[in-house]
Amino acid sequence: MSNLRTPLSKAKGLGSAKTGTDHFIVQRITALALMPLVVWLCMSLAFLPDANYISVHLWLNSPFNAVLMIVTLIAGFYHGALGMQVIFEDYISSHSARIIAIIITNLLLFFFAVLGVFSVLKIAISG
Amino acid sequence: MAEFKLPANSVLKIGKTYPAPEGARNIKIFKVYRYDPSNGENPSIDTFHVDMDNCGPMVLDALLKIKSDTDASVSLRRSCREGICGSCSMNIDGQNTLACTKAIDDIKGDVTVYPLPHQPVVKDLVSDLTNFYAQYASVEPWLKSDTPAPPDQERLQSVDDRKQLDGLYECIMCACCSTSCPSYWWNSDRFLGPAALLNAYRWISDSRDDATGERLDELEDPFKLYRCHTIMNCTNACPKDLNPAKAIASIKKLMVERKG
Amino acid sequence: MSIKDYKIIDHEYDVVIVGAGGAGLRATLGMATAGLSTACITKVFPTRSHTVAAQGGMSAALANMGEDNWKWHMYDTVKGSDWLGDQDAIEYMCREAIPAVIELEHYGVPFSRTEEGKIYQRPFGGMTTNYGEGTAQRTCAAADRTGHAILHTLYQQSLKHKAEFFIEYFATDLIMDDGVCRGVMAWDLATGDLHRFRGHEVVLATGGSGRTFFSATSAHTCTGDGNAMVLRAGLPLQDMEFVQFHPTGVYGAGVLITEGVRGEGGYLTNSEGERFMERYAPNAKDLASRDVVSRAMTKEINAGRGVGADKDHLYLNLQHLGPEVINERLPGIAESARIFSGVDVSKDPIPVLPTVHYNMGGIPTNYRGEVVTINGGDPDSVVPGLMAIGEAACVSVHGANRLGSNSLLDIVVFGRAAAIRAAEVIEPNTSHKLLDEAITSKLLERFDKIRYADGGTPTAVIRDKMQRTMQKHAAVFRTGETLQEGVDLMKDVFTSFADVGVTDRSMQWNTDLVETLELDNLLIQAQTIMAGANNREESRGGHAREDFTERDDENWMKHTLAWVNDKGEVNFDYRPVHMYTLTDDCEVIPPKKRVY
Amino acid sequence: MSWNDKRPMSPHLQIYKLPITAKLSILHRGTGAVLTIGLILLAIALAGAASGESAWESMHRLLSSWFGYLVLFGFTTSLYYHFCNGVRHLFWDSGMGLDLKSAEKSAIMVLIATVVLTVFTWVIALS
Repeated sequence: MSNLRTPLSKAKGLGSAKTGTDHFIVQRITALALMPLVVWLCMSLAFLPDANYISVHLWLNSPFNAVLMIVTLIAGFYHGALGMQVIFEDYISSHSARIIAIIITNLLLFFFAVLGVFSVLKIAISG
Repeated sequence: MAEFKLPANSVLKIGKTYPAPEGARNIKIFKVYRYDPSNGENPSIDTFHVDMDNCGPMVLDALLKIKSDTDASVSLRRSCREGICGSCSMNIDGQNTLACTKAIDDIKGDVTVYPLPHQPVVKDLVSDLTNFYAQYASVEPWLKSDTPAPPDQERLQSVDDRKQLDGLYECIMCACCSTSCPSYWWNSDRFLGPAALLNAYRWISDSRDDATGERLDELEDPFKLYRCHTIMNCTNACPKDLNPAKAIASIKKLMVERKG
Repeated sequence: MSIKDYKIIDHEYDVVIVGAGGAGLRATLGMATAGLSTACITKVFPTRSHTVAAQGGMSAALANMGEDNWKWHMYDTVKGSDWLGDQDAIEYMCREAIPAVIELEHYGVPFSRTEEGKIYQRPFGGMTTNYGEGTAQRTCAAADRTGHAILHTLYQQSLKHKAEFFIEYFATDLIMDDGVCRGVMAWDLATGDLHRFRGHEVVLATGGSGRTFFSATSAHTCTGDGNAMVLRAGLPLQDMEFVQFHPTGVYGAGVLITEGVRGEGGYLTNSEGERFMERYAPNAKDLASRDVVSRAMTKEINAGRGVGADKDHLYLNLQHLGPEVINERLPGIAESARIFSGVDVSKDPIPVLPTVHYNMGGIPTNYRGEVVTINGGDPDSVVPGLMAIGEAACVSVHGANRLGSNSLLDIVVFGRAAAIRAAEVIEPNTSHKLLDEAITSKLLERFDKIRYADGGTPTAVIRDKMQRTMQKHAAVFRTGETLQEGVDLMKDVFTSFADVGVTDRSMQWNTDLVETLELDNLLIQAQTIMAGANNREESRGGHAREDFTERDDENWMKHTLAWVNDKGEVNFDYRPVHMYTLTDDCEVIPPKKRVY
Repeated sequence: MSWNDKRPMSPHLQIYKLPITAKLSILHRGTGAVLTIGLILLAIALAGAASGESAWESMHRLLSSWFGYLVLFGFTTSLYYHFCNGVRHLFWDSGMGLDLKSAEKSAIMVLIATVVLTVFTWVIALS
């Protein structure tokens, strides 16, 4: 950044992106959704009599549990992706590095989200 | 990466130590940040032993005493000495505040005095606030009204509408809040910081101002506004007991509300 | 270092304003919007100027809270001035007060409001209705932060109109060329560069010099730099002996507690719990004008009725007002009292003491803001190229004593008047006359000499001596004996400056040098105050002599002009008080005995 | 923002005495990042369960080791902290509890709630 620019022009910078509120809102909506889901997940896992193969499958064979698990994964990964984006925006100063970090993280999280959802479906449907 | 560590030219050295005058019995130690732009050396911490029996109650009194009695070259901004001009904002005992209203007795142990955090230092406790002022200017902090003012009379404002400005208009622009905010430290080139946002909200809240939509448009930005993560350092630091965190939250709320 | 080694950066503007308090900002704003190229030089960031500390309000006969009339305001101001104020200027100020305050509201000042939504107005000392009959509610207030509200709004308007500021530039001297002011020298603290600003008008809005005294409500920066520049330019200051003591400075700290406290119903008591002001001013009581209250307080203390261990101060009570009034109308002083005297104002009284507050005197000007001097028998001869406004100026609207809330009015009205005048007399973008380099060299020599001063006495020591001498010898009550002693002592202090030592030789933010330059400025003004007080053998307004207890209109209804030479010697001359009005809308208010 | 100023940068993190609100904010961010990793592990675990008994068993063995328990315990604590502090954030976003005293009080409440919920969950899980 050239030092010969006026302080005001530096402060105005790129102007307003007229965005950010959707990010803010979706992060809150996913947070709201996760509140009951987290309680459900923790209690389900805590009450699971034994974490063996059968009991896990039995648990996820229930459509109710499977759907909640899928919703948890979607809301959780979405919430996590939004959160990670904020962290990168905060700490990575280089614009290109920041964008790359965000894209890679998003793709990675998307992959794992789909992996998780598909796995639940497979367990739930195949029995 | 954001710079969590100080750049090489900013790393602190140990400076000089100035003993108390002979016979002083009630001594308090002040560790003061020193930087002299004329010698090209790194900043250092000087240690001053101050005779408290002979000193006013506030940190500013001690700093001015040091300047009068021990080292006249110590540089700091100061003016009203009653907490209204906002000149002597600095980091005292690890928190941003005004030296003129910070009582020495409230500080346990040695008193550390640094310039406002994460700013370019001009000399000693004087930091460069150009960017801070420009950010204030960038929110266009003046009355914008499409309603013509009555020619011979004030614009009317109800007592309740005027109350909306309490806790906002009193800002003294000392920069304690903005320079206490980690988010501002890492992104001060793009995040407007609590002071500028509080002042933006001061005009959004003014019943005489017609530019709320325009102001919100200008603020809606992942960096300008949404770098605020409600860390609350701003509210903790404000020497006038204002609440910038709350003002920013109110702006965010308006942003959401106007979505539908 | 030779003075040739100083690099000088040149600037040319239509107008150059020195100071960015209320007056400087209002002038800057007015001149910038009038199409003049305008530079505002200020040694502190605009919102740090001492206007920010004004609390109670700004007077204007709006009649928002009961009947009022600007002529009553004029009467009060003339009476408050103890008939030393120029009545043409007072008429101008009181009449223009109304549009001026409306204009401020339109700019966005967050005034407190009445139930009808109008600007809230509170009673203030000396402000009456019907020529002294009732109490006027005339002081427009934004809680008890009116100065802050006005100063910040004016700065915001300056930003809106893209005025050009040179912030943290310390103005050192006027550039005078054969009796004409051509510009001003300034030192950029951030870079250490020297700048030469040239303007068709230089407007001094540099405030008062409260820091000549040991205990003042004034900021550390109130060093009257413009006044000193004028004296060094061979021009006189006017009525400097009139120094206002504010009745209610916090005991010890000297921090201001607004007169608005008494306007809202607060009152003073002595060690016997007595509301003693009832004895001194049976009608106005605690809302008598400031000089009257300060004298009464001093008498109470001298009579042994002071409070505290040393019986050396008094109490200001506002416990009875209740938390609601305090929170809504006086939140700032509740905070100040808590911080500086550890008092919860809803439970206990505030310890207070009369404290140096305001210079009625200053650079003599006419009501347009143009600096005047005596020239060949003409007492109103305008100094070309030079204007002064605000506390730096002596218009004279305050005469021998300023009424509370007339200073915020003064700065706005005359800041605006100066802008109007400048727009009349300056053709934008006209070229500047060539300057003789010798003029600049001489100014640089002085700067360089002080920068490298290597005497044995630190700046702080001389300053302390000056402040203590002034405090002791130019107090609320003065006598010929102590004043003469004061004059002699101040001469010694002045001379001791030859032995001043500056330890920091650098140019960037060298506050040691700034304070030494400021001390030089204070010292020369202090001479005019002490010698002026010694010279004026009468009691009038803020100048109370124990050896001349009465006002002497026959011999002393005139403005003192004081010149100081480089040895610190003071010479006097006089200007007549303007006993005429500006228009036929009102009549001259003839002198009479001043009782409240 | 990289420091291309010739003047020194005044110290910040090195000297600032962070108030409790700031410390909890850092913790919120830290636990958020940890939980994103936790989500990835959850997706992997689900994929393991969907892949067949042997895959699940080897994963189960890992999770039942002392190290596995430690990791799970860490995730639970993080989850409950992030959950409780998230609720605090949602209150703030709705305009409540933003004065300093309330924010400090709620900070303590969040810490207590985190401990209680974590202990409660593990008591159930281990009983």
